[in-house]
Amino acid sequence: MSRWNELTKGIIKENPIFFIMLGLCPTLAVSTKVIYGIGMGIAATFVLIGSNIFISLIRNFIPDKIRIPCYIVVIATFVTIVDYILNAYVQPLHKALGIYIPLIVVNCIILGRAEAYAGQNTVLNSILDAIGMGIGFTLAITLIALIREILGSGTITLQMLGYGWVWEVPVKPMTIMVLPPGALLTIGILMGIINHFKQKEK
Amino acid sequence: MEHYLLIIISAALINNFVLSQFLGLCPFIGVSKKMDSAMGMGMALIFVLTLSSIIVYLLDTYLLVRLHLEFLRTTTFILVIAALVQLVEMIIQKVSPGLYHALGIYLPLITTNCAVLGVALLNVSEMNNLLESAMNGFGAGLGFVIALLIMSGIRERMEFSRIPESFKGAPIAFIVAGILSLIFLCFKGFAV
Amino acid sequence: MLKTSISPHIHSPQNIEYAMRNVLIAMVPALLASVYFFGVRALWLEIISILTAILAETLMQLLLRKPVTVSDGSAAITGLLVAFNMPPNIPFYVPVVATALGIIVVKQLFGGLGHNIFNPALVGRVFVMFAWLPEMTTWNVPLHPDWIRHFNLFHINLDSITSATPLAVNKLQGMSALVSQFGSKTQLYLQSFLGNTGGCIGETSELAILIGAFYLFSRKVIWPTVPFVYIITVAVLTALMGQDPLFHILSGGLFLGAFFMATDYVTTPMTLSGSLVYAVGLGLLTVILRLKSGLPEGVSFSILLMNGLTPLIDKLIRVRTYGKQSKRGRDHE
Amino acid sequence: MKHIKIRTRTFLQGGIHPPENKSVTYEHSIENLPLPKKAIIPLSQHLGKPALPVVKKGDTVSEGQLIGKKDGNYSSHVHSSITGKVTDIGPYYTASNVKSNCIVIQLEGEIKRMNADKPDWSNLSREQILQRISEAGVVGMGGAAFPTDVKLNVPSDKKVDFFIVNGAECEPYLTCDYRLMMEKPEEIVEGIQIIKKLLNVKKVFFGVELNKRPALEHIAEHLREKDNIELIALKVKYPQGGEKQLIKAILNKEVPSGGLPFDVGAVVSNVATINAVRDAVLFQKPVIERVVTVTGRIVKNPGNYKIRIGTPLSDVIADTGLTEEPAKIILGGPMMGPSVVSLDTPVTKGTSGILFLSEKEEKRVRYNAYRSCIHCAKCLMVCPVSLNPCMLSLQGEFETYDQMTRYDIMDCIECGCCNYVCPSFRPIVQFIKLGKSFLKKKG
Amino acid sequence: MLKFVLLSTLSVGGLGLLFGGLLAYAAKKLAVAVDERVHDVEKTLAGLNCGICGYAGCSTYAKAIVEEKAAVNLCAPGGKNTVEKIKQVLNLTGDHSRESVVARVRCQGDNKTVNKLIDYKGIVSCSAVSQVGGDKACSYGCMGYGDCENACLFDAIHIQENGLPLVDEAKCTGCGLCVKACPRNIIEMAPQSAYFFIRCVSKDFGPVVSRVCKKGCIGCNICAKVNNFEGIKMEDNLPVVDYASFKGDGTGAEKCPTKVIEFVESKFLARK
Repeated sequence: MSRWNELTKGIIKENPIFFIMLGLCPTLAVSTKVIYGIGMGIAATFVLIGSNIFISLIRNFIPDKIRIPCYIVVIATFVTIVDYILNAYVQPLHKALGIYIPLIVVNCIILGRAEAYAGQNTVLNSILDAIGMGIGFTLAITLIALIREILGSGTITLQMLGYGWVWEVPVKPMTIMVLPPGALLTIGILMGIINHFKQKEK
Repeated sequence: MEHYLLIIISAALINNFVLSQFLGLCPFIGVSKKMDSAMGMGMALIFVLTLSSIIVYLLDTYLLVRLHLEFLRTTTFILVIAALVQLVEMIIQKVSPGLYHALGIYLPLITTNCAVLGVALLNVSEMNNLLESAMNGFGAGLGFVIALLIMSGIRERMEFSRIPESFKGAPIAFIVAGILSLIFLCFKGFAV
Repeated sequence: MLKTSISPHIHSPQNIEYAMRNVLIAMVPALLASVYFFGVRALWLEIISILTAILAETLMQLLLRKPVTVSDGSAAITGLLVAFNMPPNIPFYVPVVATALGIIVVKQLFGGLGHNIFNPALVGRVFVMFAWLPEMTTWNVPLHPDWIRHFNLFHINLDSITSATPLAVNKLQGMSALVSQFGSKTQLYLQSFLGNTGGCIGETSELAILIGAFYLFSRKVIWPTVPFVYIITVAVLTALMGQDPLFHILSGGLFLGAFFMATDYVTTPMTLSGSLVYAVGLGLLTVILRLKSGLPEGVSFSILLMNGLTPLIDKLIRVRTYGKQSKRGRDHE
Repeated sequence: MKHIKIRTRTFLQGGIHPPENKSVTYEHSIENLPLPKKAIIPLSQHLGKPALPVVKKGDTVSEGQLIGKKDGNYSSHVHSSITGKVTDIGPYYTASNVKSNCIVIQLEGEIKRMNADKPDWSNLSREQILQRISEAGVVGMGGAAFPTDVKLNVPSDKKVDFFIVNGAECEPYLTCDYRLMMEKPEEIVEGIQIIKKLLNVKKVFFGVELNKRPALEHIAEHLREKDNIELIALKVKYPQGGEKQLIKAILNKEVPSGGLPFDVGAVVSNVATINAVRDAVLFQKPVIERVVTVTGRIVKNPGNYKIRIGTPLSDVIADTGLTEEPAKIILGGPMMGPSVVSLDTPVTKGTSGILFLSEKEEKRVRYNAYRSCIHCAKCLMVCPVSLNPCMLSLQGEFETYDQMTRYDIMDCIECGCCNYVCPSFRPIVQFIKLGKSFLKKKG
Repeated sequence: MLKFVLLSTLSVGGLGLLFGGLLAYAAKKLAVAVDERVHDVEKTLAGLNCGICGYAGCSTYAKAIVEEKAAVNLCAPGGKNTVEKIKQVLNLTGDHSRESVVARVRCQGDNKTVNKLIDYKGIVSCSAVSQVGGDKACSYGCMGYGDCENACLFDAIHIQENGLPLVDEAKCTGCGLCVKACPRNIIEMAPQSAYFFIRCVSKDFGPVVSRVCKKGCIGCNICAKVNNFEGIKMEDNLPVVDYASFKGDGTGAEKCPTKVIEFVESKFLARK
């Protein structure tokens, strides 16, 4: 298995959201604006990389029985770090993401990669895996956010702390799309369409 | 009294944890295939949510805040919840096998259920007192049960539907959840 | 060559097409009333919705490689029901989106006619309601009957005054404001019954809906149990809550909902006792939503919520089989 | 109606009113059909084990001679219906549409006439009566073909209080029982006396549907006060002729699930069976012929014919004539009778009618293009045993047969009411039959 | 600062110690016996208790795999590795101890050979059509509605254009599901090494068979005679081959007047 493969598999082939269906809660909750989606993606990727490195480093020292609690502690530490960094430097994002930042702890992607990958592989591979998965997660969440924001607010927001741009899209915004039902319907239909192409491939 | 009732209704219907806050979505999609397991899961969740809300409140007020260790909240909460759930599971398994088969087997699912941590964190951020925390936890569990039961009923019926192949399973479940969430929007602005 | 099949070898002439055709016929009085009160624009809304429904169903069935069954009329019913649930001055894209969503997502993705869990028209309506709340809550008073003299099929602008629906007035200002608006209580009842009030185009005229409903009863397409239990429950509960029961049953979408949407075959319980539970639940929810929630009207939501509960009701409420001791059968073997 | 008090009753749950179409043969009195040139006599015309052949190929048999011996208790004797030569013993299509062993007899030789003296049966013992019924090979002639001697031989631990005569004939088109009641009331009443003695019951109910009012009045004239036979007029409703529904209608009792009528102290018999019992007990005459309604809009000479058992359908068609090619031929009534695949299919003891449907009539049933269930619940309303045919058909469609027991599939009587009303033309009965056979195979 | 670090370490450590100890104690005190295999399977799962499999947690799913034969590919976080591991644990990779069998279709009555006798209306499946006696002229032969194809979990049997099923021997695992599914018992399980097959199941007499099917067995019993009834005998107008004891060569197949018998020469030679 090549290193390249390790990196890219998470982006499409094993995309955590659409194909493995992990880590849905934050995906749906914060995908009201594109920038929130990207922010969440980066935060999760950071935690993913950090915890994957750490866990693959200590994987030989943890007793098998209590590995999950140990992983959780490691992840929780990284999550707290992210939480505080965001609060310090990107306050609007921190406010928008709210409790979904600490909830990264129980995001199945991170625990899942820790258990299924980092706990059994070398540090380098784990980093590549984490980056790939992180990018996949970020892409998926951004895609959903893009759809929801265009339909729901008629804008594409790539602006944070005064940097970046906001595009106006000439559609009549449907408020419902930025409300919870919009998120669920969007991901349902998206998943169905992706499934359709996946089945066609076979 | 009305205040507490409002907290329960708010957590159960208006801000339903699954349908409007997406907390606990994975088991919601996973365990809602059969009504029996939905019921067991729901009951177990009500129990754990109420219990963990109380324990976490105590932990937060008497340890973390006293010692000014608020930054440890995430870490300690998840640790305590995980341990608590496992303990409860073991106790039930030993004390009452019948109850264990009805509820206990769903307990492991709850550890990594974001609803539990979510309620704990929300309680802290909203500065609820002990009773309010417990009620909030109970209400959240109740809301989860309601949503899960409706969902499981619908999915049992969808077993006999000609759903397009690519929409079978999770996609159609999300669409149903979306429609349910749409319906639950009617409880917004509810006044007792 | 001899033909063969399993018995029975004769069949009742009532098939899906029969039922759907009769429902469409039964909706004609309400359609006429809507045009009478809200002008040509109402007619165009209805035509556009029906066309969207038929188009969406055909496209979706072609896309899913299923036999195209628009001719059974169920799509047309959905389209018409969506139109009935629109305010008169709504932009035309709103019913189009609502109908398309109802047909494509709520009906065809669930497997088509018979497999949908929720009423497609109502989901479409509720969806657009939260999508374009301002448009969906702007109501017009009915036109002066004189408009028919200047009849013009393409006069689609509705230039009458906007006003709140009676239910909204009742919720915000109380019953006395309504009575003074209409002159007397009798006038209020009478105008509500005839349909000369603000509201969705198809729901205001209770008289027209009743005519259609009795046609359906006489054709044995629907049974009167659910609608009447529903309406009676609403009356009793509103009376208990200190409201005017007659006003509550005559205003809003209660009749349209009770007779045309709560009686939908697909989304309602099957057993008699189940449908009683369903009807009482509908009444309860409607009254709670009307009086306690932030919305003035709750018929659509109560029907949808009870649609969601229907599989549970069907599973839990069973009839005792001939020759069996207990009702539950061997459910928990 | 003189001294006889007639009460009108029916069962409440379910039931349908299909077009009766009895007028086609309503006024046609019973006629004899010519003897067939070849009789194909199935060894299994009854519920239970097939009879064992006691003749060989090439044997000469006479009319009424025993050719198939019953195999065990749940079986029945089979007799030759014509005089002739056995030409073949082998698999042929029978009414149940599976090939099963039949004895083929070619018509040959003289026919002996039976003596017509009326003997006295009153000093026969219970065992003797049962023996004669058994030897004559009498089975239920309403359609189910349950061996009558087994039915009337009620176990000693069960108490039978009522004997119910089934003159409901609820199936559309059929009039053979009606004609029998019109033309042989005395014989039927005598048959009832025999069975009354056999079962030792005090009370007999005679149920006739109101669309056969002349028969009701005709029978009433032949009843005497001391017979203790109560005539019951039944409101017209299908499937009132079903045992369970008739008991519900007349006694307002329910046969427990999986049980038999004598569990509620009742025994039910069809009028044609009673007539056959009388012939068997009085004259020791085996069942070699029966009254069959040959009907349908395309039949040239529809009517009620006395047809020999084993007469192939092609012979019947040759004698009664058809105006056009039949699209479907049904043995029995249109609601429960099977449609045949071959014109060689013989008339058996359980064949109450032969119905010919034209292309146009057949087209109204569209099981080949059935659609999704729309949950209209009409089937629930018409089901006479309060089942949920909707769920059963869905489970059949999605092949989740093992869940079907939850919906009491085994209690289905396959009357076809649900199927008749289904607006989606779903073959519900077929789904249920498939489910039943799957579950039986599984055990 | 040091005090702060110390405090946090102590509290997390203390909590960890407390609960760790409690759990360890509980695990000893409250232990409940579990099937070893369940334990092994559980170890291979991802252990997240995420519930995506639809079961209540990993141990429940493991139990379901072992006891209820749940599908092994439901653990999404574990992915393909887990599936392989479970298969190893359960030894599902294949059992080669006895001679494997493959499904054999015993009918040659394709759509051209056997005519439709009747026009059937109703559920389209073999078991349903056989309820009304079948729609083809032969009442023993294949109806071609594909119950066997639907029953096969391995994609190994397919109805061809001529209306007869064809077994893909490479894919067939010999599970026998198609045999159970066929309402007319046309499919049989024959040893892989068998080479002499009677491809007809009609119990009708010769004339009846030849009237409906040109490729059906007329019960002439030549094949049995040729082989001196060794390993082949006649039952109900049909030859029955006992694959274990049958030693004959292809003469029987050659002599068959309606060419009902399939003789696989390569297998015959291989066996020799």
